[in-house]
Amino acid sequence: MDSLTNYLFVSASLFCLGLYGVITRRNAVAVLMGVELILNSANINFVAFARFSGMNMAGHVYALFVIVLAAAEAAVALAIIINIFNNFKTINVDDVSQLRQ
Amino acid sequence: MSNLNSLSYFWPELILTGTVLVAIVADLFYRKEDSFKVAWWVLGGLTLTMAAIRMGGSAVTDLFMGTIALDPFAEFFKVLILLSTVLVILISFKTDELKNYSVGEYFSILAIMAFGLFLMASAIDILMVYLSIEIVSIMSFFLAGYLKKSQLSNEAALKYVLYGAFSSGIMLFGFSILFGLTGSTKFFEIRQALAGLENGANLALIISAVFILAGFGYKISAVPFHFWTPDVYEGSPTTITAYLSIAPKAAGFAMLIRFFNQVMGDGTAMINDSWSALGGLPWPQLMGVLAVATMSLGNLVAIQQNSVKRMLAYSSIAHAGYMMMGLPVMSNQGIYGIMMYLVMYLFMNLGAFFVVIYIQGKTGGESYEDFNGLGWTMPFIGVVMALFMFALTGLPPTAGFIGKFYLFAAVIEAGPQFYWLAFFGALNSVISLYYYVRVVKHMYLRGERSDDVSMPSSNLVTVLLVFLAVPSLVLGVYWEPVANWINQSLVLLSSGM
Amino acid sequence: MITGNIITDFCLLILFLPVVAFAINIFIGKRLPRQGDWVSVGAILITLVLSLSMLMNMFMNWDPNFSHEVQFSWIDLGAFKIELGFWVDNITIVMLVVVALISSMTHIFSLEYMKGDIRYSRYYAYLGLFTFSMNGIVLANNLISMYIFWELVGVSSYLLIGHWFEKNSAANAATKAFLTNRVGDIGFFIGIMLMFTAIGSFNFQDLFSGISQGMISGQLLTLAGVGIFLGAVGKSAQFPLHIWLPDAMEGPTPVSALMHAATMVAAGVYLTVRLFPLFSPEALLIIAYVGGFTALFAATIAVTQNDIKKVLAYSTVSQLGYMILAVGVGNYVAAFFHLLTHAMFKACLFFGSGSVIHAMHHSLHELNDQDTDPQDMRNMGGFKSKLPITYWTMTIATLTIAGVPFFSGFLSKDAILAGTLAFAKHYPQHFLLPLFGFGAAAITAFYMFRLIFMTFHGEVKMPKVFKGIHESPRAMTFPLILLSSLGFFIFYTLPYFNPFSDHGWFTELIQASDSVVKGNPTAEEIYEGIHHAHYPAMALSLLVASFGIGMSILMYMKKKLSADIWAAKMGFLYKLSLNKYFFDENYNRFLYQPVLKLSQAIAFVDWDLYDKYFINGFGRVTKWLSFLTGRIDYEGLDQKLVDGVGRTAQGFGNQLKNVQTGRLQNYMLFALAGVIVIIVMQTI
Amino acid sequence: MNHLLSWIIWLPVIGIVAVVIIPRDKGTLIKQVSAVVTGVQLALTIYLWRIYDGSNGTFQFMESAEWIPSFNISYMLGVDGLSLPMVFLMALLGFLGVFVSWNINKAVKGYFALFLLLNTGIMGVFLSLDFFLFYVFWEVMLLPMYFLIGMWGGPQREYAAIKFFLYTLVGSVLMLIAILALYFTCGKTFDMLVLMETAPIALNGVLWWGMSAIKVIWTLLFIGFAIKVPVFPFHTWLPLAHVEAPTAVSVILAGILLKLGIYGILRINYTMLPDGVFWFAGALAVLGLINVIWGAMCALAQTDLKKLVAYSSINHMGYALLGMAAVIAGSSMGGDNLLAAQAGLNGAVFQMFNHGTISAMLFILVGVIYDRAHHRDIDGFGGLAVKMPIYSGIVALAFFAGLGLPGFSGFISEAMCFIGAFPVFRTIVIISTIGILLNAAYFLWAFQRIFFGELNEKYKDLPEINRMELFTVIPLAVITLFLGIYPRPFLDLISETMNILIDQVVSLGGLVNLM
Amino acid sequence: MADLVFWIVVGVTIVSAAMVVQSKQLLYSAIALLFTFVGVTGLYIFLWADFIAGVQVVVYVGGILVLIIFGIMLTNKITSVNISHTSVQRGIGATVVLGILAGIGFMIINTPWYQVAATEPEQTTETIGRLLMMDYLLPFEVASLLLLGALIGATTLSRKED
Repeated sequence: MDSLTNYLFVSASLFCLGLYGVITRRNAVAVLMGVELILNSANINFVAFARFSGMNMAGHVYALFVIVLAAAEAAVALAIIINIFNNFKTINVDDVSQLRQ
Repeated sequence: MSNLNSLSYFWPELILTGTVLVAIVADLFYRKEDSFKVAWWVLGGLTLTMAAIRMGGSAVTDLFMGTIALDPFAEFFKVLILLSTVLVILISFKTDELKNYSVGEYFSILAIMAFGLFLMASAIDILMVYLSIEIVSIMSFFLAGYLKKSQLSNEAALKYVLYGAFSSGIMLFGFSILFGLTGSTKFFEIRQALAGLENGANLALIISAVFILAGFGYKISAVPFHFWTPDVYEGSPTTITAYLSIAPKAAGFAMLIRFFNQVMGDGTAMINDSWSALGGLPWPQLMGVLAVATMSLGNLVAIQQNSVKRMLAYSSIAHAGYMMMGLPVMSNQGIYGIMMYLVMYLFMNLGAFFVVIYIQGKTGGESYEDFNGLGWTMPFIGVVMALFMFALTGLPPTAGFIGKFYLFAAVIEAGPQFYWLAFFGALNSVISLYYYVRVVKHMYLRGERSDDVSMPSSNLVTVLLVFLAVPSLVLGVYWEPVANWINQSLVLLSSGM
Repeated sequence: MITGNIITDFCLLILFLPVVAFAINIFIGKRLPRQGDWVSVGAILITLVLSLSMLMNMFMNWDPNFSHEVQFSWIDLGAFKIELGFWVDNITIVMLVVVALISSMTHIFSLEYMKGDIRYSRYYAYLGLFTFSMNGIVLANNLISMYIFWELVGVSSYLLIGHWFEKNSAANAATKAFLTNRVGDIGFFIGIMLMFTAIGSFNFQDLFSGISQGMISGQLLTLAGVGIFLGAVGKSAQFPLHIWLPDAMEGPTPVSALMHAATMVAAGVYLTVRLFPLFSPEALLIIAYVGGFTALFAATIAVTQNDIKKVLAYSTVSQLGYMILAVGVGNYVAAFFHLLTHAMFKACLFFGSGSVIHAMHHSLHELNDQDTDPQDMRNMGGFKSKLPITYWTMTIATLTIAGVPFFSGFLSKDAILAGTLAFAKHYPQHFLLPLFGFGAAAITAFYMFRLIFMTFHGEVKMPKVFKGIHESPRAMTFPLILLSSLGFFIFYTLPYFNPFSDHGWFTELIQASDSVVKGNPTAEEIYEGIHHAHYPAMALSLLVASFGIGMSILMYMKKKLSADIWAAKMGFLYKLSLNKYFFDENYNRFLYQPVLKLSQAIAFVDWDLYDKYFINGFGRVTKWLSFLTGRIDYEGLDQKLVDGVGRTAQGFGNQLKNVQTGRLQNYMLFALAGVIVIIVMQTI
Repeated sequence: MNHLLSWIIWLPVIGIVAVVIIPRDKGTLIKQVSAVVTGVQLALTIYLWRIYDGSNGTFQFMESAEWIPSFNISYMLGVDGLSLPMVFLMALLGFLGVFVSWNINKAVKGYFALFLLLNTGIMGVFLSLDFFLFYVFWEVMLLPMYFLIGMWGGPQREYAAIKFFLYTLVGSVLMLIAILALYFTCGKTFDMLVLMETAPIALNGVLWWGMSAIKVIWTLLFIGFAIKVPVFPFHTWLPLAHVEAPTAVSVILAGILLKLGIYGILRINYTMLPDGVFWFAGALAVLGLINVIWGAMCALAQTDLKKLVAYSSINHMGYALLGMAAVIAGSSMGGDNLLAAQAGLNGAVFQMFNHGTISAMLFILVGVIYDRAHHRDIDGFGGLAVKMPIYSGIVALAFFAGLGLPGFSGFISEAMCFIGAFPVFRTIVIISTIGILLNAAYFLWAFQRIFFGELNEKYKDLPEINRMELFTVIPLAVITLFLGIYPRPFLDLISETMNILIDQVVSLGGLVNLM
Repeated sequence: MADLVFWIVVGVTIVSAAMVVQSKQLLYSAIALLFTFVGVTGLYIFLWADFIAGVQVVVYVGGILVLIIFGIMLTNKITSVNISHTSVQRGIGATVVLGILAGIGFMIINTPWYQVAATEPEQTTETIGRLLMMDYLLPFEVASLLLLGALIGATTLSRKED
């Protein structure tokens, strides 16, 4: 267990699962969840690298910032999603894409 | 430099922060109808910021324990960012899209975004890079979705946010690998560590660099990370589209140059004429391919648009592609070209967008047909729009030509192995002629001379257009001052201090 | 005595007076009294006087080797220089007189003939232009000015043939004449270039000396000679470029007399005469065959023509062929002699035919008859009584052309035939050349008398018309009389008086010079040969002439032999001859039409294929690419393919679809794929 | 006057300012102002012609000023025997063009402003000695041309305008690449005089992708210029643009714009890439041949008179190309035949000038008939010579000049081109002499169909050519005739410059075989 | 023992992450996401990152996840919890992602990672705090501006315009 590569593989799996979620999910919230997985995977990397390079705490700080920004981003994203729903729930649109019609 | 000492070099940003706060507070005191008055506060703050930048001298140092750089290069981009922000704020006075909204926050957010862009231009720490990109992105999301009642705007915001989160996630993963390889977040330490890496780390280096490139590419909308661009550009308020097509792009280029020069390059740029890529990786050719792909795609898709706004959106991708031509040659001349192009592009592109905004207000549309006969009914608008179009095409004697000229010059100077790049660049400017001239065609060749001639309704419009048009033309004839300015700005902080 | 500078001045005057008249008439002619004809007539008469005085001078200062050259620098680029100028020798002077004389006669004749024409002043202007150009050719001392005036002659011919351009046939004939001439001119020009490239000068004397120094020789010289000769083929209507001359008869008859009989068409002969020294033996042989063949070939066509002018036209072609033949066999003095005599009698014949046509025209006009062709000999007959002067002068001219002794034609023709005979004697393999010559002589005698008989003898074909026929006014008969009287041998043999020998001032003053090409016989050798062949040739020529005249008398005067039956007997040949060997038809079918078709095809390729598909193809490909890129960029890979079923089953009616992102995933997928591609590219 | 050349270039800009200021309902005043401005410009060029020292073929009346020192760009002007005739021609056609445009009534202001701008652009190209300046002027021409064709043109004007624009832009961007390549390989300067000295040496032996740099630059430049000439296969913009453009613009197009291509090749390719001349001369001759024959054949098939004249331009430019190719005759490879080189090069330049006057005349005349009959279908007329004797006379004159009749200047130049090229490209020249015949064929055939035959009843009331139109044609006719009879004034003016040019090509080029 | 726990944590993380991206029910995805977050927290603990682990629990589980569930609820009728959602381009998506995974895996194995042995610190919070106040002061302050901006933006967006 005390091997860097183990953590890296976990993080890589998370990263890829996140990517997979992002590119396959049609629901915006689900896409957002995928993004969270990606961010988590990056964080695992940061923390793992910090741990195995002599407790380089810069990695921890980085992870901390990522978590904070992830929260902010999630909030913003959800605000936008909810806003869309609020504004248009009564409008019956067949497809979301008004753009590029 | 230590945090405390750094403060005295940090005046522009501090003023900008103050501006944000003042704007937010001021907004509380205005009723909705008067909310645009916030803009004056912001404008005032931006002016002060500009003054602070000009007074700041030309020190070259790092600030705040090596998180951001203070150098003429950053200063150059800050000036560009400020200029475009000011212009966009002024243009925003004249747009109809924001009429039904309270716009106090709009201006505050613009100011925050400008702040983020400042940081992008000067970040020398991967944490700072990530943070500044996120500030700019998040503010852009809001601005793109500012028209809450417009479905297009909402969609734009949604797509933007998801795409933005996605690409910043990938970039972050790249950063994490880079961190793992080097154990540091600071550019110069990273470079030193990278220089000492074994060959076996090359794959990791490549993967991390490409992932990071995804984040930067997303900001400058380079192929294949450009997909969000057209949707967002079309859905956003046109003022924001104009802004997005310039300021973040400029900052993105600043960041890209800095990163690839200081981290992935040998870090000796701005001393020698050219630098080499780290580990002898074939970055230049790859960048060239991306540049060609970007400009070609932007142009090709722009051709088939029926809306001038969408056309401009796609063509802004193409312009990013032109600017990217300056990257692969890895020389001062290349960066010089990019900077020159950005200056020229600022005026002509903002001008074109402003005309579109104006026409939207007049005719309620933004398709080519809405421009029919415009040259006859609104001669002033027609002339300046034609000028902007020819400038964007890159025909002499307009500013656009000078931009292209310097880029081509950089590519050619780099030697025959890059001639193909110049060739494609040239070919693309021919293609772009087709759709730019289409606007001119609709303005002049369609429609008849009419006696019902109207001039712009307000002086601000006239003044702004003149302010944008005059440089678009004059800089095409005499640009020595700009050239000198860029020459002086071509100094990057090149090692930790 | 006229000395150098005065000769130069005279030549300048002779050259430029007509062009001044041209300028005056073209710009203000219509506003002058009498529409300015007096300007032209005056100018040409002065020219005539000047030329005659030069001729007199030539006689006074008996000098066979007289030569006078002046030139000025026209183009001077350092190395590349062109100098234009005059070269006056006895040939020039004689030719100047011929041109001036015939031209003056034409001017005078036209006073009546063209009276009342709608473009009267322009007609005179063009005559002036022509005289100018012709004199230019005569005086030229170098190839370039020769070529310049050569072309200008073509233009004036174009303008005059097309004088009545309302008639499509005239317009066609004009264009045809110019273009056919240009074909020859191309050869001429190539010849000039070959010469210039080798020798570096255009001047005749330089060319001669250059060739004698061997700066150009062998095949190249032959080629150059043939090229230059091609110019003569065009202008002198030699086979196969003869087709324009008969058509040129669409022009006013005086014009035909002046240009298409006496002077312009003779320019080709004049050219070969002038440049005789530079032709290589091979080139001369080609010249001889072309000339000989043309002489016979055109004669066979003339036999069956019914249009009075067409007969004369083909006769002209035939006679020109004679001259060319003479040049080809080296007897170029004879060629020039024939040129001289031919100018006189053929001009006379044309004026005569003009007189007849004029009379016919008036008569028909009074009858208000638009349909009858005034030039068709089948409508004539018995005009002898009505047009006595015309008849007698034309008869004299006919006798001249037929080669009857005591007339000049006999002398000149005899000289040519003697030359061919001598040539064939020396080179037996070229026995065809004298055959051409004698055959043509026989046929010429035949058809010329046929013309006279059909027109002036026999029964009256159209009595009504006949009634209205009147002799032409004095302005027209005067040239006839003058020119016909110049058909007597005496004018050419003075100071000697021997009707059977051409020995006289002409042969003494105009002496053959040696060819500068190695391998050609010297003038002396040629002269010797001719001298020996003189009597046999004379005998033979008398024989064939009398045979031709006899046949003609039998057939058309005595009607002992029926022309129709003979025509029927000859059948195919008759048809060939009547239709001019179908040259026009075949040219049209195998040359003009294919070229036109080709041009249309090329234009089609250029505009409807190359431009439309290839050039615009770039645009189209760009658009197509743009569409394709747009598709990929918009739609991504077709979602139906990737995940079609699930989407259609579940995609609709979902509350959340507003928040669904659709193609966004495609974009991201592409971006990811791009990342992979880039990584792979970087790693490899 | 110290800044004579600047005055010549910028005078029209003063005119533009005046035209823009004048209220738009005063159309006649605008026209008069334009006439005065171009008239003064013409007077200046005549003065320039008179004081130009023909015995000294180098650049004269040079002006030089700093412009963008950081990129070694300067404002540098000069005139020599190559540019002087073109400058004169432009001034003349610009002046006459104003009168040709006298009946323009749609947006007079814009028209004349653009027309004057075009004038400036073209003058600038001919007079600039700084490569950058040259390029800027080169492109500046495009804009007014686009508008002039697109706004005042015929039914297909939009298509014609954009096609012209795209076509020529392709050429000019390639040219830009070449210019920059020259700049960086030859000592970072745009100064043409310096480049003429350094480029032949600096590029010697430089290989790019295993190919000689000279070839690469030559090709890029050549395509740029060839499109303007236009050399087959880059010619298809021309018929369209000519047909759709208003008369005065066709006049400028045919009279001047086409010459820019050859001017560029002579001024730049020949002086800076003399080795390339030797490499390319054969191809140039072949292209000339193709232009001659192809243009003539296409012209022969046309039914639209203006298109016919347009194709005749392609045909005529072919002769000039042949003449240009002759320059290699002057080298030891070409047999030290200075004669031929002089004849060819002078002939080519003379041909440029002559085609300028002759085709201008032709287009004006086509415009005259189009104004009256409102169509240009050759077969749609007939017998007009009866109704319009003066007009038909002048057309005849122009046609004869066009078909290279001696007595008109076109003959001399064509003959010189042929004579010059003959020693080196014998077969090609012999084949291309067919062009002489085809020339005559298409012109005369067209003439016959329009003016001969019975009068088409439709046109029995067609008015004769008027004084204004006559005024525009006669100067051109006089020049054509005068130079046709006595070409020395012209040739003496250019020959020294041509000698310098030949010397440049022959002494610096052809020394090595290009890779 | 520790190994077993480690692998269990890893298993939970990855399996639940797979469920997040696979589940047809949006709410199930959200719940699976909870387990992922918890798993990641576990990993942080194994990595001696106690502070980060704490923040992870508080912010992710307590904040972001709740936010997401709110989002799901708000955008759907609260009564129907059974929200199905679809996926697109699974096949090709999986291919691409597997490619990336292979690439990263290859990289992980082959790269000579920079490793330095270290002892477990008492706690990380203090060091992190010092770093934040010293080396990363500017990002720290800037982040506050970002949050301010996000706040303003989010309220602007959610505010009902009148």
